[in-house]
Amino acid sequence: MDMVLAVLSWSCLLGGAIFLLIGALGVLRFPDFYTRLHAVSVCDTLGAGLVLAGLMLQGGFSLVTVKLLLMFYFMMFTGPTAVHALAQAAMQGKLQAVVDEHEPE
Amino acid sequence: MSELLGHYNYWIVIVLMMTGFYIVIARPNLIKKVIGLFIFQTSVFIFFISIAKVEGGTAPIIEEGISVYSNPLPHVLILTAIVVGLATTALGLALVVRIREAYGTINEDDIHVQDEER
Amino acid sequence: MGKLRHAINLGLFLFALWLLLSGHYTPLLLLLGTVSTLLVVLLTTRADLIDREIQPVLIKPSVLLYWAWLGREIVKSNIDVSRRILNPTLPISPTIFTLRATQKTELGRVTYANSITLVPGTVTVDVEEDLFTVHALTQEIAADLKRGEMNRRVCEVEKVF
Amino acid sequence: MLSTHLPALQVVLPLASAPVCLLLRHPRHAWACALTISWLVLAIAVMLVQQVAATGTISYAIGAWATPWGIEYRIDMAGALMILVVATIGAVVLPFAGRSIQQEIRKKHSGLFYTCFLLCLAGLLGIVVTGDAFNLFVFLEISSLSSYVLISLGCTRRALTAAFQYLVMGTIGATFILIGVGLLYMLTGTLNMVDISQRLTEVADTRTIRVAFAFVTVGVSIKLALFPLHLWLPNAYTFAPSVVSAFFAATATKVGIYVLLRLFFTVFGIGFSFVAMHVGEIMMLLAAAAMMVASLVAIFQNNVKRMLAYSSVAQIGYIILGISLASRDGVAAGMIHLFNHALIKCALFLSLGCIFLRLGSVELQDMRGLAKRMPWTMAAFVAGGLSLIGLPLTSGFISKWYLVGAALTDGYWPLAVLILLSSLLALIYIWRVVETAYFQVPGAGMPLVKEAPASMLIPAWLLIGANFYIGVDASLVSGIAHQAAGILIEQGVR
Amino acid sequence: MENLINDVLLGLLMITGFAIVRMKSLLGVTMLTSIYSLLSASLFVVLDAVDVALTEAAIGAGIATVLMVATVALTTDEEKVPRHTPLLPLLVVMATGAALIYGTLDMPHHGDPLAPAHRYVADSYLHDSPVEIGVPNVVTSVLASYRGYDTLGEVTVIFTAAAGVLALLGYRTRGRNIEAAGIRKQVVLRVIAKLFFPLILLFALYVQFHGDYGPGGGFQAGVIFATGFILYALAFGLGTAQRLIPSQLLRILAAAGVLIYAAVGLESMLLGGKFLEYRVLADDPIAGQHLGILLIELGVGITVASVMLIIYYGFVSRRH
Amino acid sequence: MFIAVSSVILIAIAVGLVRAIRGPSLYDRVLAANMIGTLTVLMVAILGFMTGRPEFLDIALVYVLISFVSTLAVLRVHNPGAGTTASSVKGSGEQ
Amino acid sequence: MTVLACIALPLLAPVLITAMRRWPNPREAITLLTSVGLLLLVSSLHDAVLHGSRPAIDLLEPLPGLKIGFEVEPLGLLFALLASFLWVVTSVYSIGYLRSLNEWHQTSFYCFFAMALGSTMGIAFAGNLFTLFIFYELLTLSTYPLVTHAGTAAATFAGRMYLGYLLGTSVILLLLALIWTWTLAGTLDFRSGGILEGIVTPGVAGILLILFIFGIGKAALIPFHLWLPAAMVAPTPVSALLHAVAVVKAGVFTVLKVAVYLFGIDFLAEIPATQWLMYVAATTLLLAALVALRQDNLKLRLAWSTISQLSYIVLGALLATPLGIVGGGMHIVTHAFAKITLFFCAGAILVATQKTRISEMHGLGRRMPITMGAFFIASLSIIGLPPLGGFWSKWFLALGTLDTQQYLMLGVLLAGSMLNVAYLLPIPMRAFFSREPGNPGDSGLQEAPSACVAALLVTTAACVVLFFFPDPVYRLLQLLVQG
Repeated sequence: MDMVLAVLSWSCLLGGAIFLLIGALGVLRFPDFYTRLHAVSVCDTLGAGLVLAGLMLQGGFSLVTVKLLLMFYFMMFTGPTAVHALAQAAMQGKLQAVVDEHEPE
Repeated sequence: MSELLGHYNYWIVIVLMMTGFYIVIARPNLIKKVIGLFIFQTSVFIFFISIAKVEGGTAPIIEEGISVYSNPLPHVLILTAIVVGLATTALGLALVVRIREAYGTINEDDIHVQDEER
Repeated sequence: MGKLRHAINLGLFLFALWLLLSGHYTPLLLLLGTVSTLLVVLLTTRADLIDREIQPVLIKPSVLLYWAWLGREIVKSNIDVSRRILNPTLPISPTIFTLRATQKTELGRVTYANSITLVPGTVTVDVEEDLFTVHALTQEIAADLKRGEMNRRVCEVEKVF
Repeated sequence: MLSTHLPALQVVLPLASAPVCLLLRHPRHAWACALTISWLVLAIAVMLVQQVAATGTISYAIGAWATPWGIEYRIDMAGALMILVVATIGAVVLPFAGRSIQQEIRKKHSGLFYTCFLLCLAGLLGIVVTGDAFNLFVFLEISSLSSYVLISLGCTRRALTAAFQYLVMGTIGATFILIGVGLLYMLTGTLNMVDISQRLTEVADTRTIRVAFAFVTVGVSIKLALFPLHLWLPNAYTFAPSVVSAFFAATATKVGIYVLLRLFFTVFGIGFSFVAMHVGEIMMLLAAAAMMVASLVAIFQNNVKRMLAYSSVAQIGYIILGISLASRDGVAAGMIHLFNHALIKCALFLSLGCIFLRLGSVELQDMRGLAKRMPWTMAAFVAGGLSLIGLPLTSGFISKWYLVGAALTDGYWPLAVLILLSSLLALIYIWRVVETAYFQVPGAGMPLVKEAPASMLIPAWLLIGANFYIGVDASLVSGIAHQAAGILIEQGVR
Repeated sequence: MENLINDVLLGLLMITGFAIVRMKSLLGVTMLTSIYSLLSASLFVVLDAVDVALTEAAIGAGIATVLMVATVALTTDEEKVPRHTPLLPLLVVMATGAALIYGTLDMPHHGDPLAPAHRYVADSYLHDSPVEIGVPNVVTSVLASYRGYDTLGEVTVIFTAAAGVLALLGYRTRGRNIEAAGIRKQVVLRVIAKLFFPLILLFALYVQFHGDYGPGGGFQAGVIFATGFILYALAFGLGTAQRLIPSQLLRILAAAGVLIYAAVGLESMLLGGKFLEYRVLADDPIAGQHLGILLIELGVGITVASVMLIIYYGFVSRRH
Repeated sequence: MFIAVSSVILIAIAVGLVRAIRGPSLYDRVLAANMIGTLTVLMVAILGFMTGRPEFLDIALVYVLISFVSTLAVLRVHNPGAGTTASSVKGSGEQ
Repeated sequence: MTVLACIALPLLAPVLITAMRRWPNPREAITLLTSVGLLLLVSSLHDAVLHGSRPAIDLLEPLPGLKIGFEVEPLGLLFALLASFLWVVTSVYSIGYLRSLNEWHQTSFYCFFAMALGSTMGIAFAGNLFTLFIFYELLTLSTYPLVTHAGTAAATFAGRMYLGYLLGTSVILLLLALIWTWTLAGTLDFRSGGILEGIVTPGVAGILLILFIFGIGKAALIPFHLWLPAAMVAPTPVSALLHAVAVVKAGVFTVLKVAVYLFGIDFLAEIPATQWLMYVAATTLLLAALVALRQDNLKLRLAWSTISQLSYIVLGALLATPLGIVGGGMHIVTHAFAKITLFFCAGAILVATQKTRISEMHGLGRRMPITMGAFFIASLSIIGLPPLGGFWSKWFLALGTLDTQQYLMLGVLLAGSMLNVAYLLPIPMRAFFSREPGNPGDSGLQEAPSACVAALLVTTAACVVLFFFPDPVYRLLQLLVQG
């Protein structure tokens, strides 16, 4: 059982880390600000979530897990709010978006 | 060689400090100066905290089963110093705001020019 | 009258949170916890923030259900976006469009807006009454969102608020 | 019972009353509060001096923690002299402030002014009495931050840039000190100055300690405006409110010098500072340069406040010169001049404050024929000026006497000549003012001004009186200074 | 292996530092500064300085960044190219750096447990603090008790800063809520703020009162507490926030914190101890220490929170 | 294992840093800073576990709150009261 | 107590004078009364001193061992007597002078004049070098307003020069020497036989001596002499009393005191630097006389003459022999009377005819016979011809040179006297024997106000009397050199 937990936790952590990295790469690679926001979302959601989940599995059932859960909860609220605020501010700051002209087929 | 291994850490911190110091003395922009001070001070804090580190130690919060702790004293000092740094930064920035209102610029050279004219 | 109940609810919730955070259950800290809770409730009241929306609703089953659904969506689109990040040959076609939200409460709308943002590939750029401006990474994702499933689910959840 | 707590009260009293001052809305009340406190502080200082004279060095463990673990307050004779200077100037300047501030600072800021003033006072006193290297840094920052605010309250916009300049340089200085303290701590493991000095003997011959010494010295030198690092001072003094200039000129840089003394003698010891690091030679060179260059620059200033500011830089050179001799006579001479110059400069700046009150300017050309209109003010200025030049029967003469004597005793006769030459330069710049005020006719458009109010004249004349008294009977000051120097040297020799 | 993280962080810091030197956009510089601060906070965690890390994050990445942005917003964003070549500064910096590096040569190695710094005073703090003070977090016990006087100084410093900002920028009260139009659009922000406001405050109080057991204490708590109100001001407008905590109240609170601290010191004096000797505050010395630390941390927290708000409001309300 | 995860996070931070330096707009930088904030939080949490003292999660929690509020504050302080012009921008965005 | 009174009286007189500033007559009466009172006070000390007593009083002690104290010794008494006597005369003279020229700021004139005299008394009675230095500086400061009295740009400039030279030399050189002596000897008291002998090597003593001699700028040795001609912008009574008597004599007086009481005559003779300084004095003597020859402005010529004459005294001191000292001391007195007479004459000419240039003084002897007669007599006294006082001082100086085999110096003395003849005698000659080219025949009497004339008659008489009765002066000086 412990073994399973350990494996699960490690794979969560590693997966989370990889998603974090992917998100970061997205932030680097995407062409404009608005598209980069999506990459950040990757970090904020799956990346962070998996890492925290992995840690929760490490911590077992204790106050530590509660704190991690609380952290997760916070992040799920703060992340999108921050991204939204950023997007809104950028829009109001007249930052032009690169938009694909074609209508979806 | 052992010297290098034992000290390169400090050297990097010194480079950091000097980066901040350079900004302070080389840049005529007042905000940049304040930021330079901030970087300078923060790097000094890192220096202190590096001093406090004990190999294999952990945070100085006493707990059963842990015997090696890092040095708490520099931490205390730096806590105080951070606050001092913030106070300095806040004051500096407030001054910058007022200077901008009074001179219309925050460039040291322009301010000198205006002062000379008077 | 409702306010008082909400305030008490908030207080209880906060005190529970304190206990979870603290981990030290000495009389002094419990006392301090009580005092802190009361202080925070007082301040929140003074700040005029006590209303329906503030009550802790996260633990109701329908909400949890929604979270689960959202989680799945998130994972899916995460993978999609990740592929597009890693593989430059996969095209992106950014688009901005407007969306009408049908939730009745502010909290509902915010839940919807944040859910949109939370799912990678879509970001709520602006909220004006019930009109959302959304930026999507690709046209497909945009089309997916426009189908309005999320809107519907949020409306469901909203009922418990 | 209370008497045992005097060292703590000395600092805590102004520190704790500063917040109270902030809450007092009416400028009058804030002033009264600050005034009362400053007089209490003076009373405590006098009692402390008596205690030190009677029982020798006082040590007060804050929180009752034994020395290297807790923070120690430590007052020896030199410290006692310093707190006396600071407290006296604070107590003398505040009555003056009442009227001067009313004119120079907006009403809603006067509460803040007194708050910052008390904070600055507390900071300066704290620097002097503390025996802990890091605590020194904290109080240095309290005093510096409040100084920045006080300077920025000056009535022209240049006060802002002056304050900013000071802030930047002051912070660099403080950070240097912090680095130095860190290095010291690293090799000694303690922050108590006496303890450091004891533990330093084993590690003194390391590059780290040398660098620590250099950094602390440079940092403090910025604070005390030692010659090439003085650039902040002229602007700060020129554009600060009159009271602030007077207070700073008499205390802030002096406390910096005191810290330097502590470092050289108490912490590092003469053997390290002067023999191994040759700080004596370097300081001597800089001091000599300060005396000459700053005095020369002062001659060409048309703003009298600025002139006095440069003069301060020069006078700091004198004091440092005395210290750099590292002999009992030299250090004593430096300390005597420190004390005397505090009185003189404060008096001079106060009389300028009177002039500014009436004239709204301290430009030389606006002061033509002023002696007729403001005879008492100008007389105070002349008296102070003569003292600055170092004419006999003034305190300036006494300090010059000791300085030259010390320089000659140690065989540095060119220094003696330089000291005298520099006082000749002082003669020139002071005389420019005297000539303008006494021997020139006021221009056509000059306002008909009245003599300054008594509340401002009395403080200035009190200082002038003290100055003349010392000129006539310097035995007290010189006695204290020699005793203090003796202790310092003894500590330093080890 | 911690060393690896340490080194990488240092490298990142260096990159950030150089970027700050080179960058012309002041807002960009500000953001980089925030990142710098965040990175150094992480470094502090790696180096076991958790209290410091908490503070640095709250200060550097938090309030300081906001102040810098506010200043840029009030002034200008672009940095002019310096007129003269920075040869002399470069020289000074090189000399200073060289001196420091020279100084490190005789320093004990990084992390050397036998370094004198760890063997003397610090060692006895670690040994004696649980017995003498009974607080697990040695940083707190040193900060609040052994070197409690420094902390009084620290509170005073921050109080001075508040006085300075008040003097320089003043504190303009918003009569009408002129940002109302802008606020109405911030639905998301408003709702989230409503949810988070009590949480942040509670968390701040948690940090305040658990400084004995973990990282935290009055200072960090004060900053977090202020953060709650800043969030409130962001979401509901400055005017609303100012009505919630009027300026006079802030002044009183800022002063009160310092006074509480000083009063604890004076009280211990009156009870026959030295200044700030907490053990005389209660019959049991340990209980006295606890009480003293609790009270002074409270004072610190109150002052810091109100000062942060004074400073923040001072900067933000400067806009006409 | 922790070390691997934290290394990856460090790399991610480095990548974010590049974006922060490159800009080009303020918003990109804030975005990068925000992301680095998130990454730092996670790293601190992991470090807590790594050193065997997971109670340091408090720090991570504080980071979350602080970086959230400071991001918002930076945006709001930079252009306060903006929003009156939003509709026109939106129009241009929709074409 | 008398000593204190001597110093305090003139220093306090300004208070009364200022109080009376609205009423000229009482104001000047106070001046006169003060001066007479002072003379009486000083005279009262004479007998005691002559009988070997040394009334002394210590006032203050600013530093341990460093006192402000007074002691009456023969040379000081002589100087004090001289100054206080001449003050009475000058007071009378200045009343006439100022009133007839209708000068401005007369009150402050009298005030500062009295203060200057007070300082002179302080110098005369100083019990140690420190006290002397204080009053020396005080004298400079109190005479500064008198120099700049005219208020013109030229006066301001002259004032700067005055202050610069006098304070400059005293602060840099004299004070340095003072402090050095203090650090070496631990005292600055004037003691017979000196305080430096046996403490310092002749080499160091030489440096000290150089510092002292040049530091005493009031002695107007080249190159620190230019202040004296510059100071001639002052009103004539100021030039007369202060710049011919009080100030410059204070300088040479100090030189004598230093020579006698700090170095001691014997020790002085051992110092090699003495010889060199003697050459400087000799050079000054001759050069100043040559310059005086070329001056057309009467007051300026007299000023240069003063510079030259002061060097006689310095020379006398540097001869380091009792005869030289006596000669120098005598010359202080005789030159004072003669030179003040000359200045009085110059002032009288100005008051009566508005003339300041020698080239305008053709035939003046007919219009102002008394004045020009007095001028003639005083000139002879300065040259050193019997039967005038000036003879004695030159006589003793010459003896001094012979005593020390300084034959070169003897030559210098004689050459100096020749030059005196050359620059002084042509003036009365021209006044009596040549006619004004443009205005022949106008020979109506046109003397200055009687106060002026009376004053100059008194001093002229004194020149003569001194020849026949040099004894009082001589006896005091004898006391000095015998210790």
